[in-house]
Amino acid sequence: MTSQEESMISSFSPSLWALARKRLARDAIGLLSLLVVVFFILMSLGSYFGFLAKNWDQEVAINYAPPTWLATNQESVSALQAPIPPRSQIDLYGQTDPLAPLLDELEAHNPQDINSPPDQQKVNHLVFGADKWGRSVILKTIKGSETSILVGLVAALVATAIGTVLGALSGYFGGWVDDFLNWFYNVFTAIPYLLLIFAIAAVLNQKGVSTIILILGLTGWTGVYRLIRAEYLKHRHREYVLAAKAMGASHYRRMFIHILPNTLHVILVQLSINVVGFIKSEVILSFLGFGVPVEVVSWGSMLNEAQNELVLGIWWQLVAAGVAMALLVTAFSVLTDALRDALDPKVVA
Amino acid sequence: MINHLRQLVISSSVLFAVLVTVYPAHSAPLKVLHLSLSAAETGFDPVMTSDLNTAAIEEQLFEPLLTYDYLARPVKLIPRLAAQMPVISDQGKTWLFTLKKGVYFSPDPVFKGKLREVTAQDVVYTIMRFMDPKNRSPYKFLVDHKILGLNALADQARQTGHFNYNAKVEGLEVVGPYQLKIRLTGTDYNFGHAMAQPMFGIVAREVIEAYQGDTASHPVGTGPYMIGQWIRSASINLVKNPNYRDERWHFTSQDPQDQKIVQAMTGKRIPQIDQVDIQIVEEAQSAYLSFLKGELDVFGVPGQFAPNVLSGTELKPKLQQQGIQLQRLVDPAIAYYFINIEDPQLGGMALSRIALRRAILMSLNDEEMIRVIYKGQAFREAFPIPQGVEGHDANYQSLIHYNPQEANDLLDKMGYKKAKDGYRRQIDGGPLYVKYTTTLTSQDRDLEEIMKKSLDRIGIRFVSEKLKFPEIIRAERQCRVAMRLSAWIADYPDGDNFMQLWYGPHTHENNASCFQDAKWDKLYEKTLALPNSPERDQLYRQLARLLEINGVTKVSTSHIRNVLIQPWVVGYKAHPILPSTWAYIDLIPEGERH
Amino acid sequence: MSTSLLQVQDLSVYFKEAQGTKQVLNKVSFSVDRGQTVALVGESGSGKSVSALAIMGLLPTDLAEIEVNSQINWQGNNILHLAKEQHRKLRGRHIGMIFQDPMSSLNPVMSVGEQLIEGIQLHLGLSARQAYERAIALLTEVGIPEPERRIHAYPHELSGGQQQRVMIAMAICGEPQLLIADEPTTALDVTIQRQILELIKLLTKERHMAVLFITHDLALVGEFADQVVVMRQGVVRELGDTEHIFKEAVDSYTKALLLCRPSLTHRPLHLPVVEEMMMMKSDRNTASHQEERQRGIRPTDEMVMRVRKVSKNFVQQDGLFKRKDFFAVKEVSCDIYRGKTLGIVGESGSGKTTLGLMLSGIIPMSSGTIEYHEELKKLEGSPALIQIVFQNPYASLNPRFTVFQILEEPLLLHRPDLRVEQRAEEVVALMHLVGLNESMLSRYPHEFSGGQRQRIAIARCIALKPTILVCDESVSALDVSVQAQILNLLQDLQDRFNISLIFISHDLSVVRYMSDEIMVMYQGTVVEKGNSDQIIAHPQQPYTQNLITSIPKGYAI
Amino acid sequence: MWSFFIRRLLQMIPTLLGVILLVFFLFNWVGGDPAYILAGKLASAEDIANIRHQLGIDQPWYWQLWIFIQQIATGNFGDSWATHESVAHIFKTRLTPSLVLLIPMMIIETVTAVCLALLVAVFRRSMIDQSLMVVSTIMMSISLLVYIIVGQYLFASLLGWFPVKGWSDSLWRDLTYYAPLPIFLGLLVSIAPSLRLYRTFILDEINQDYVRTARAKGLSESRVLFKHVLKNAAIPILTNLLMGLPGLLTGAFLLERFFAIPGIGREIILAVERSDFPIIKAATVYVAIATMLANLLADLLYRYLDPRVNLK
Repeated sequence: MTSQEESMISSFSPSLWALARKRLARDAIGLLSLLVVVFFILMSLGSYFGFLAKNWDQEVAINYAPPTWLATNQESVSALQAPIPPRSQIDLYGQTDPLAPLLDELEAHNPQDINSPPDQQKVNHLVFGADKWGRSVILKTIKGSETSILVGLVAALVATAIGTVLGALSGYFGGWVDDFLNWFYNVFTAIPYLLLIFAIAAVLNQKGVSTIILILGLTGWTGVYRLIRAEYLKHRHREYVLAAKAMGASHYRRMFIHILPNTLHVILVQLSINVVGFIKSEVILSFLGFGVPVEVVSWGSMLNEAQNELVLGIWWQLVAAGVAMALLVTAFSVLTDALRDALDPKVVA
Repeated sequence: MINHLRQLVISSSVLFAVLVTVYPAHSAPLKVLHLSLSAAETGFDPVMTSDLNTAAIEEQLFEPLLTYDYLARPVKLIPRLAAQMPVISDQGKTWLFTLKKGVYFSPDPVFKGKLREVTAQDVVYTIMRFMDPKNRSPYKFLVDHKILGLNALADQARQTGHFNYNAKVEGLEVVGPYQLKIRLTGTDYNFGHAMAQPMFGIVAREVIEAYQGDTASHPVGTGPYMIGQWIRSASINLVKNPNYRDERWHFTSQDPQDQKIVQAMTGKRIPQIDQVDIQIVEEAQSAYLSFLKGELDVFGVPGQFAPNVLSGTELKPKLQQQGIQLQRLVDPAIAYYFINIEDPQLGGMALSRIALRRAILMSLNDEEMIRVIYKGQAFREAFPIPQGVEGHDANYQSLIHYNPQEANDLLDKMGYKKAKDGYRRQIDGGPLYVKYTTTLTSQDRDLEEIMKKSLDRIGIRFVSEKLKFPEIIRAERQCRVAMRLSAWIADYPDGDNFMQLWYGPHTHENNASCFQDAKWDKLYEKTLALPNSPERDQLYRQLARLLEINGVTKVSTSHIRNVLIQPWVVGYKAHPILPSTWAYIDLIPEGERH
Repeated sequence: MSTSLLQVQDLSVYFKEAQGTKQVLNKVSFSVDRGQTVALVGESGSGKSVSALAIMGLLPTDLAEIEVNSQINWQGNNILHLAKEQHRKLRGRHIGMIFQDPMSSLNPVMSVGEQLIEGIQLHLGLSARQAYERAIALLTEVGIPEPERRIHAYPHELSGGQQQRVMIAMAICGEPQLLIADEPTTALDVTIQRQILELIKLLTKERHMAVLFITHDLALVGEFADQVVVMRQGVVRELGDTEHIFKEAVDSYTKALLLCRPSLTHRPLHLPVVEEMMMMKSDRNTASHQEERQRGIRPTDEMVMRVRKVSKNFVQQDGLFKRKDFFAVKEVSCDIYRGKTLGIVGESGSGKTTLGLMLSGIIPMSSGTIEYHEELKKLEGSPALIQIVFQNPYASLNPRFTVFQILEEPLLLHRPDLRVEQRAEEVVALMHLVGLNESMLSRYPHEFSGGQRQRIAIARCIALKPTILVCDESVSALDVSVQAQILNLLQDLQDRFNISLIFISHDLSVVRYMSDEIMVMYQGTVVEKGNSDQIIAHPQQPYTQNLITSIPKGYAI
Repeated sequence: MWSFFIRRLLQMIPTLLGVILLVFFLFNWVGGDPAYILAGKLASAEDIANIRHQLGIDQPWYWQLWIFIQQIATGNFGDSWATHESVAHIFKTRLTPSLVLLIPMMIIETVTAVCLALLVAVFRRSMIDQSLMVVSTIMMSISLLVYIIVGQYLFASLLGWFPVKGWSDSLWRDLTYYAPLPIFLGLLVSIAPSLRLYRTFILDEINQDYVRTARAKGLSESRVLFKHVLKNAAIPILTNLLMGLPGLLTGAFLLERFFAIPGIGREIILAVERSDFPIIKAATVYVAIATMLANLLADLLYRYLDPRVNLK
């Protein structure tokens, strides 16, 4: 791309955005939801850069410490280790331990080796309760927002990018390109979603958060593809594209400089629909066992932990993760609707 | 609108609930036992059975020659289809079984309406089936290479593609219509346990041949029950076998707590309950709530719900008031950590590697795991043979204790230095991490968390590998699993069933630690020639100690089974080995409960 | 009280918009007497349709607001004060209405009969059987052939003219006293338009029905209307007998409207433009005094493009494996001369647009040859040779580009030697050339009017100084007053750059005005070709003759 | 009409072929080896080789693929490796519970969503519209897992209005006793998106010219809405419904697992856990065919309902 083309791309946006901003500003609910989404994104950024919930994995309370306002004066159950019997008293049944001399030496130097350290003091209630290990549910929810939002956003970007590029090629060129990509699309949509998840998960073979993103991205592109293809089918015969052709604009230029900006509202709306869908899907992936790795926490993993806790009357983790998710997803959906209206080219300012 | 809808749904379901409760009053009061299983059955051909849930149902459909006494603890073998205990001679090499007379198979179209009696030939056929390659029996090992001449027949079948069931086998001699002499290839005092497994329930040849290829859907046995309604993977309904012989409840016990059972049940005809309704419920919450609602009669509480049911070792008062009973018993199983001796990072018998493994095992906090994950429904078990299994040693003291401090010192001393990232490297500076293998389930996620925490304590990097269960087994057999918390449940209550897990020649089979040590193997082989005796016990202790010294294994826990019983269930006693005992209990019919 | 059937008095309507409200009707007053045909004439935005909808009570309640003093009296009663339900009873039974686009105005998933019978039963309370017979009778009356068969047809299975006939049948099925016809012929071809107008005329006479005829085309109403109401921007400019309006119009806007449409008899150098005429205080008739432009090909003219036997066929799937060829354009030959205009005229489906696209190289030809003048051979395939201006100015500009980007693009693509400032200068020059201000460069297409957009589209085309410019229905979507401006602009550009024009239109008078030569097309083939004045004056082919007689003649003829 | 139908059927072949290849390679290369679990706890290497031979997974891949294609052609997928039950029988028995759950759910969902959508379309931009939209957005935002966990605990256990779980072989009892709670919980998540979608369909139609014509005819508002608008909006609604159906078949696995309903989704999870390829392969092929047929049916329906599209 030449610098001029870049300048063209960047210079169309101000008006698109200005227009959208103007329309959005009139939509009170849309604005409120925007604030909520921004709040969550700031929160997850804060957590990502370590300003927030940095010590989320510290076990500060007893297991399942209740929220403060529910706290009873129960004794903190201190989990004292049983004292270790001196090795010398253990019957080796005639066998020799090659490590014995070494351990004797160590124990002679460090008497504290013989007895394990005393348990650290833990509180017996927390602001919004603690999880199974005694970690703060609030901090966990904040930390979880980082993963869930990251997963949702990046996976949505991946899915939307795949869907957009394939849809653009398919709709723009038509002919055998369209036939082939359509075939590919049909194959993908014909396979049951559940099995597709299993299959892709098996291919990717569990590598952590990136796996989840790829599973969601690789299974979620089909909807975008269908819509973008339809948009391109519609636009490629529009007079402005024909005019560009008459002007000698290349395929690339017509596809991405001319048509793409005109499908941007569809792409953006699909993107945010996907974000919402993927944040929710992460819960199901966790349920199926393809969740985040242990050292990471997400809302999906929290809800799955909470599965067995509700019956025990430990509702705080379920509520924290559930409410956080519902709030963000609702705000995002409302924002999507507002965005759809704001970006709709049919509605003249 | 939504509210409206809900009301509609609720009112309609209330209406039908009424209909449903009214309905049974019209028919004769049936005694129906309601139960749940946590995983789907896999079909009811005993020779192909591989899981406990299926075995539990087969225990009621089929009858092996022997069984375990309902009340006796520790468990004791008693005759079932056999008329009396087998006569063992020739240093445990020859076993003479005599069958009960007048034992008939449950009705099936194959018998064309005639009664079909069990004979010794049926036992021979049943045992032969385990060696037929076509049946690919998971419990083949119980007879494999054990019966004279039988393996030759299997080899022949593998070549010809056809198993000759008519062939005479030296080790399976029919002495008379009701007598059978089994000759073993070597001394085996445990052969009786094999013959007590539900998989060895006797089948009829003509039935198996009639349903060739679909035997799993047509179970025909001699057990007290037979299959009624069956919705695959969802619900199985057992009904009384009309051909069941007149068998009376006759168990005795010295335990004063059992006297009530004995009193209530003695002399009653087996079985008392008309139908057993078993539902497959995979989600623990569903099963648990279902029991609380009275939809289930007997229920093993999943560990995670124990705090709701128990205070300490007692049932919560609220449940006690409802008349619910609690029975606690120790599963004849162990959970144990093993480290792969062939693993390039952790394996080898060099002192530094032994120290590394010992340090890793010392970082594991079993107490925390019991408290947080198992909710106290497990206890620290150091010996590889669990309670209730012959060879168990209750006084055995572990060499390896939770002691991260010392583990760290040990690693420092051996030269596993920490790099900038805070994690240790190999002595030569190479990469060091523990690749820990688990499945995708949420329970295993808890174990992963424990493992990660433990390794962090001693500065060793944790790497997780999640595989499906069959994949784990494959990886273990290929000695590719570096470390895992594995579990082993007794196939039969003898220590050998556990100790063989570390036997060198079992590498690539079920010795997942791939521990091959000449000294250990020699000691183990000595135990094989011995019956259950103090001499063998001493050898077992030495074997267990050697596993610890070499850092191969740390036995972690044994689990407590908490069984909840509804007040209307009579005569229930949880059994550690028998997969199901439904024929031995009774119910107060629904109409007579209050 | 007057005896008027309908009397509109001081009707003022406001539309709610994002920023406050906007007045769309300002104290509009007129009346319709029994049996009378009143034409409501005005360009887009004049408020004529809003008036009609207000009478019908069909203005969107959440958007439109009618001022309280307004009155719409139906037989003396103010219907603005009626309850919703009451007003509904008036519709169909007393006032019928037909709309501009019959295709979209009919329910696509209900058969013609269902839609018709529905109305008959509602208004006349007939039984199903009777209603069916009534429907057949009505269809016969509006001139649908084979009504027993067509009554089961779905709207899309009928031609545009037939659809409009069905609409008329539906509108009169309740035997109303007033028929409101909102641009009923605008979407139709001229020949069909004529038939529909004749039908309405006939029906009103037979049924003694009053008609409120809404149109943008003043010439159209001359032959039909008793009264004319001229509207502009929500205000009634002039109102009176048709004769009065056509012969001695007082209002300058009315006069301009009458003159700015090209006629078949005159060809002034420039068409009169509404704005200019309204500015002029004087009363003189500019058009008649203007010099006539001379058209026609002279032997000395230089041929730039020779088109021979050009065809375009599409393959259609027919049956399981069979395919069928469909010729959109069949063996068309023509010559283009430097600085001259070839007019192509034809009704919808005649293949004129396909031909235009092929000539401009946007779609490939199926067969045939196009040869260029020697000097132009090197330009073959280049946009500098031939450019095209499309019909719809709203669709031909990329809505996400600023005007600057739109005009910059051809330069960017084909004159890479230009520096950024040079390019900007060129763009400004182009804007001036088409009569736009450079201050508009940073705006987006949606901020412009239709005429302005067409100017931008033309500026984009001439950026590369093409030899030939194809104008594909380039003025059809514009109001007459704007149309005149664009035609003038095209004339100017042709004069200035000696561009050859290929002017495609369904409007014979516009084509005649612009062209030296005319080619008449029908169903993909050329029917007649020759000097433009000659063809209009002495058409040889019956099709051409029919086309010419269908043109509305205005009151004068 | 027939030529269109046959052409569409022929077009399904390449798609099916793609599905077969994708599934075959995805699961055969990385799907795991069930022999190790089928062999039992104490099997020897020889036993495992025997099992692999019995299952045919020691054959070269092209041979296995060929067998797979043969199985599809004959419709006989053999027996489940885990249970020895015939695959056809498994699907026959699992299909009914899935349908007993899905069909009422779909009907209630559609009827409710269409009624609500009409309501909000009539009162668009009013308080009713906006509040219903916000409520439905919130309902959509909560994970089905949360609905199930909380719903089962609350309605079945604490309040005791429904059974906690279960299934019977009597259709009537399933429908009236076991299915209501899962259906209700499923509806909580599925009504909202349908409502929002149908609302846009109906709004699209309400702004069409023919609605104005119908009003100009003097038709009452309810007739305009139910006769004219709904008839047009029914086209996208019904095609949308039909095309979503096959996906639902496997999509209800959460409900099936928690309420112990022997449906297809639960069976598939079980099969994947057990590496039971005959079931996985059959499930994929069956659902793929169902999807394609549903698409075809949707197309036919679309063409049937919309006279503008002619069948060629």
